[in-house]
Amino acid sequence: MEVISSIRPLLAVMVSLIAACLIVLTGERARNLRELWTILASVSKFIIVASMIPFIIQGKTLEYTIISLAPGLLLQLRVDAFGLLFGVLASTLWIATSLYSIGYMRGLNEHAQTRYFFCFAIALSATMGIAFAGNLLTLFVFYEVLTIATYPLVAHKETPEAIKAGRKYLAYTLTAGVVILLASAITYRLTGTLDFKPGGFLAGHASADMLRFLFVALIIGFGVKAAIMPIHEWLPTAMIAPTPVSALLHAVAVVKAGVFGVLRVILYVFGPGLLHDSGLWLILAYFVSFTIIGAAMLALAQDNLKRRLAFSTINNLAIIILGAALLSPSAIKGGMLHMANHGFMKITLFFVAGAIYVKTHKENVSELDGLGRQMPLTMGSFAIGAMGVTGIPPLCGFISKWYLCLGSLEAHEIVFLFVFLTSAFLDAAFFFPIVYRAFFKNPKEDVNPHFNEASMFMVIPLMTTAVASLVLGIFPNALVHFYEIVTLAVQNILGG
Amino acid sequence: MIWQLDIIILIIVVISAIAAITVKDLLSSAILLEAYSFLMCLLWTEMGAVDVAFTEAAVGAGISTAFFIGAIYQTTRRTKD
Amino acid sequence: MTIEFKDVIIQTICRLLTPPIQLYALYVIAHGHYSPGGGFQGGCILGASFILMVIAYDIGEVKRRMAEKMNTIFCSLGVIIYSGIGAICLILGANYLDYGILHKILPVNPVRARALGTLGIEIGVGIAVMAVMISIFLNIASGGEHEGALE
Amino acid sequence: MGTIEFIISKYNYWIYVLLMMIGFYAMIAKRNLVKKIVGMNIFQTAIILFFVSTGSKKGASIPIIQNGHGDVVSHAVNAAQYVNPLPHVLMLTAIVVMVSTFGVALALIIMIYRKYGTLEEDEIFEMSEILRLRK
Amino acid sequence: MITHAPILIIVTPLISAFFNILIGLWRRWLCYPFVITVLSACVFSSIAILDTVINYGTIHYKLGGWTPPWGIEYVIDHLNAFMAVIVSFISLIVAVYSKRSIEQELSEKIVYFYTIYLLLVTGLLGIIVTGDVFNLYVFLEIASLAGYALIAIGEDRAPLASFEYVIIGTVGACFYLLGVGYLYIVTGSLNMTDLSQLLPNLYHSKVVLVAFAFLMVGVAVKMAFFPLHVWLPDAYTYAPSTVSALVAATMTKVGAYVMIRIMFTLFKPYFSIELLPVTTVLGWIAVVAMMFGCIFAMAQSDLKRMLCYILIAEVGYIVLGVSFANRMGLTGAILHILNDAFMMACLFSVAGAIMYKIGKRDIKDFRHLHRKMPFTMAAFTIAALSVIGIPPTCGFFSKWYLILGAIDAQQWIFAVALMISSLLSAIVFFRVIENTYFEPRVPVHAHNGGTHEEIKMDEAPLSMLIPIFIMVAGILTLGIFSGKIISNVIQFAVPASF
Amino acid sequence: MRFFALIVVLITGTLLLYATVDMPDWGDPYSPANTHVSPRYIEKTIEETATPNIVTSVLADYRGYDTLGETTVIFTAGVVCILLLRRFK
Repeated sequence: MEVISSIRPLLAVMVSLIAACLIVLTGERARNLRELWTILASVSKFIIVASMIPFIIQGKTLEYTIISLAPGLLLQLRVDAFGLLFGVLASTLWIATSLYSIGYMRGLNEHAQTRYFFCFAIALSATMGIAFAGNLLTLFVFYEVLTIATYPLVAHKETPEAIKAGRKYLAYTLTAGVVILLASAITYRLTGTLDFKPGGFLAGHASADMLRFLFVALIIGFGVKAAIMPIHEWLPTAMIAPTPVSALLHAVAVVKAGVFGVLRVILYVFGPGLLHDSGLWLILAYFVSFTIIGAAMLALAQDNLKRRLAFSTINNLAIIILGAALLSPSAIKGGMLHMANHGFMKITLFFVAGAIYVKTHKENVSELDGLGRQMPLTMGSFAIGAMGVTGIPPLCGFISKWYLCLGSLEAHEIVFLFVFLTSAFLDAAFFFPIVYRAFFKNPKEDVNPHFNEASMFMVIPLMTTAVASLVLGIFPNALVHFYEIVTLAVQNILGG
Repeated sequence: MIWQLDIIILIIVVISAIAAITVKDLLSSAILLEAYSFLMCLLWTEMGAVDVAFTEAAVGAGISTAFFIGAIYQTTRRTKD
Repeated sequence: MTIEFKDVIIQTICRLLTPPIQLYALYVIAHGHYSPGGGFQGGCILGASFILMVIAYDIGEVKRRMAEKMNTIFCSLGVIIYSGIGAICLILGANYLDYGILHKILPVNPVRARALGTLGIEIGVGIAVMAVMISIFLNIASGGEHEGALE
Repeated sequence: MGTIEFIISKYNYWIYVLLMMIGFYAMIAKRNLVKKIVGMNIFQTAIILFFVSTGSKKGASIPIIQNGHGDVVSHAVNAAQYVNPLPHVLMLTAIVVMVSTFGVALALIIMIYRKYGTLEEDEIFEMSEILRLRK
Repeated sequence: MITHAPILIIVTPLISAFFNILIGLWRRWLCYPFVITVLSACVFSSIAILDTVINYGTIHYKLGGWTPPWGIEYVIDHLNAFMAVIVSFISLIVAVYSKRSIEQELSEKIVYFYTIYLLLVTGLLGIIVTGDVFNLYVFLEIASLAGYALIAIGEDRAPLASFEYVIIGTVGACFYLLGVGYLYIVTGSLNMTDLSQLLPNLYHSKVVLVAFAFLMVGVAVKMAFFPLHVWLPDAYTYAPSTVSALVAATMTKVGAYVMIRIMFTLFKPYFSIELLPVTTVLGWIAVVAMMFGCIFAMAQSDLKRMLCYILIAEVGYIVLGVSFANRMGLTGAILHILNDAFMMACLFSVAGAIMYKIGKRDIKDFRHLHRKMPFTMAAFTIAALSVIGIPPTCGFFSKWYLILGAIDAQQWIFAVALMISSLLSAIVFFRVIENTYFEPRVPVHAHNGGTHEEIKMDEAPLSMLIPIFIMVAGILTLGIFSGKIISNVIQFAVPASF
Repeated sequence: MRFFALIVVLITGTLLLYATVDMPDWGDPYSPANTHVSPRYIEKTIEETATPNIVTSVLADYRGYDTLGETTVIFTAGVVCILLLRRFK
């Protein structure tokens, strides 16, 4: 594997950091200019990230060392296939989200918009840093930055509930942070390095007990953001945040950062071999299966649309982790693909929820009767997203779920196949009623039946992402070569 | 160094120290402290530390008592313990 | 606080005593090489002579003889003499406070130069201690007002 | 070694410990601020006593060389003849520190008295609460 | 002149303090520029020393030209030089910061204030560079006296707090002096190098044990280590903000430095680690200090008092690092001295700036402050994140090394305690941040953005903001460069036997 | 409070007394304190500093720097008193 030293990863991280500074300096006085910075940064970030794709597909690795902290411990950015997958996902969706945010924030005439865009840009920087982190410490550094940057976003509304949600979010994630810190410190002392290595670097360095402890600590640490079941509580609460935040951060950046961390731990720190030998994978798999089913059940019970989406997110995140935990090639491939695909689909759903809220101030599923006639584009996109998440072909959700099911067969654990299937069934059970209500049910009270969409700033992004999830379903390798990247990553892990 | 003399002075020193912290009048306390310092001077002279004794005589028994009394004039003589 | 009470006897004795006390203080400073004493003790006694004056007369009397500004200047002057002698050693090329090097500017051998350097700093200490003692006493005894007397 | 010799050889230290304890006790237990300072003075003087005791030698004289004018060594000086001067030097410094601390503490006491009109710790706390409430 | 840099770093502020009075009597406004110039010179010479030490190793400077056990010697190794840079730099920054608030609080006595300020810096630097235990005492007293005075000129109960500090501080200094006396009576020496060579034969002597205990207790008072911290909250709360910024950042750190010196230079690590259970005891007390500090900080409504308790917890961190008695732990402790100096100076300066501007320091009164003083509050936030230990601020990196130290020492409880206390400090600081940035609103359906009352930006003066931002920049960059700092300086400061 | 103070004082005192057992006898000319560093001061003061009063020579020359510190302490005290108490009209 060829390693090229390149400044591109750093640029990708810095671009939104610089944008954040510009946003603060511009401030409330010139709002258009401020929004221009956001859009410029998102586009240029995407271009930078996209420019790295060819290198990766050629099997090279890009690397940039920021500074050396200690022997064997660098603050280092390294772009490999898996990291790039996440980076591409986040940077692509940021463009959509920034457009959408502008529409949303202006539509509601929100307060403290400068702070909002500032924190958003910082959060994106951190996400990019997480994606490109070359070792556990770098990952942790950006992980904590992400935590702090998203806290004001969660508490953005500044109502007592929002502040409480912010507190809860902080309590969960900071606690997770220190657990990760302890675990990575121990790992560093055991191995003398923290650099991610496809296939893991921990093998042969620790006793079985220590391995178990480290595994639990790291999974819990990253699992908080990935909302694994007993420690998921913050995510539904955090849905109080403005919708773009829920969309990008709680469907893509934050929770995916958690999942990304878990996958890094499973595949690049411990490695499939070690996990398989120690049998830890099975425990994790069962645990996650519980989350899958449990979250889906809970989603059924939610009336608030965003809360329902949140539980669906928890469900899907667990599916991704389960894919990785099964350790078979197809399962890993499916998990990684699902990470990307789920991002596109879930962001569509959140965008829709936001658009509905901006237009009608409705938040609950039971109020959506007949909305399809008022907002056909929006609700149509919702239907696409919902079908995708459920896993109906030809949407992209199908591909990833197919690989996941295949993977569970490869792993010779039929029980997880049933988990996947049950989950898909439950997905259908909690999504289709919404679609049905919107399109086929007559509203109880008088609703404006005419065509009345939210602003174009909102509709275009949500339709784009809906279309994208369709395109990705048909051509999994379209545009940004997701499929190829994933295949490469799996090859590296299992071959390495 | 005559230890009998020494021990007598030491005992007086201890007594004046205890008196200085127990007496209920700050002015008396100042004077007792002066006595304490002065007895210390004797002790040190007798141990051969003439310079220290000289300094203590000038400072402990002289200047700092003056400070002390000045401060008492500025504040109060009263004390509860 | 104004003075109500003036004792002629005390004042006269104080007036008579002050010059010998000051002379003795100077002796203590200067003779510190050969007998107990030195800058600090001498400075204290010098200061005490002024304190005696405060007790016998009032603060105004002392301030007439030693203005407050003058006193403050003396405070720092004394220490400047000390550290200045050290700095001169530094400038002459030796380590700080290495008086031996002073023989370059004094017509004596290095060992004698050390004794002279010692004398110099004793004088500095004496001045500083005297001024500081007066200053502390005046401040404490008058509560910072610098007027009136002890009754 | 007999008991008497033992006592003689150490009593100086014991007395200094006693003095130190008296001073220390006054510093932490007395409620009057001036008494605390008195205790401080006793404490510091006790330490000086200890240091001076470390430098004493049986049968030695004060640390001033006899007939020693000029820089010519008139006779060989035997260290055992003179008391150890180093502790004395240290203690000169300690005395100066003592009087300086004393002065500063008295200045503080005057400030406190101006503000609260009393020097008793408990009364001061009461007064400060009253002043705070008044604000 | 570079050979004389070790003494210049002390003598420059010392002589300037004397001249400062004369200058002040002549033209009062000259004091401030004079002090800034002097302290800049100090920073410059301390950096020169650090550079020399890095390139040529330990510097020995014989004062008065006398060879060590007889004369006083300055021994400057990596640890001293590092500390000197920290102290001189922080004091320069705080001096720049002091201009406006001192003019406001002490218009008459600026001259004397700056004189004492310079003397305090001199005292602290003197403690750092000296290689003689008694000389250390003398400078300790200079620093303490100056500290008492600077604290006493504060507001409200400042004189009383200062008096308490005088009493406890004197006990500490006396204990230190007693320790020195006990060492002297069995060795006859006062020089640190000499003592460290003489002491190993006497490690089983009761005198040495007691001396060690007394030295440690004396130093613990000065660094406000847990059971002996009682003077600190009052003193630093009521002190003028400039002063609390300076003393909080430097005084306790210098105490910690002296403790490291005593434990690992004066006594050999063998004594402090193996012969006595010192490190275990220290570790447990440090854990208690951390918890105590954080929990008490939570209970405070006064910002400065809250910071005081945080400071107590931070001292706990440093001591905990020392108590691990291994390379990583000590590295963390020394790094934390640096980081904490910056963090505390920044936090206290921010508190001062707030008080200067709005005259209040109760956390409840901070609402909307981020709109009135956005830069100040941004600085506060960053410094607070650093205290909590969020990367990439510097606080995280020292915490990282502390945890590595705990792991190396196999002290799992201490590692967990480190984390719990960092979570507790997160609660402490996010309470303030929440209070400042978020205004709990009534949940209204239609958001009424822009209708809340307009609050005009009213920032602290530039003479305050610039120093604050220099410190913020320090907080952000020191962490990143911690690797370089460790590989160039700190790893040599740690005893070689670790 | 008094009881607590008494305990602290007693502990301190006991520690100090405990240590005196190992101390050299009072006035012992051969104790380390009297033999390690100080003999040089006594024997060389005349030829090195021309000052018969050993205390002065040590104070102002051998350990002159301590004395500078000492003078600074007293200077500090003076300035402190002015800073704290002096009221300028």
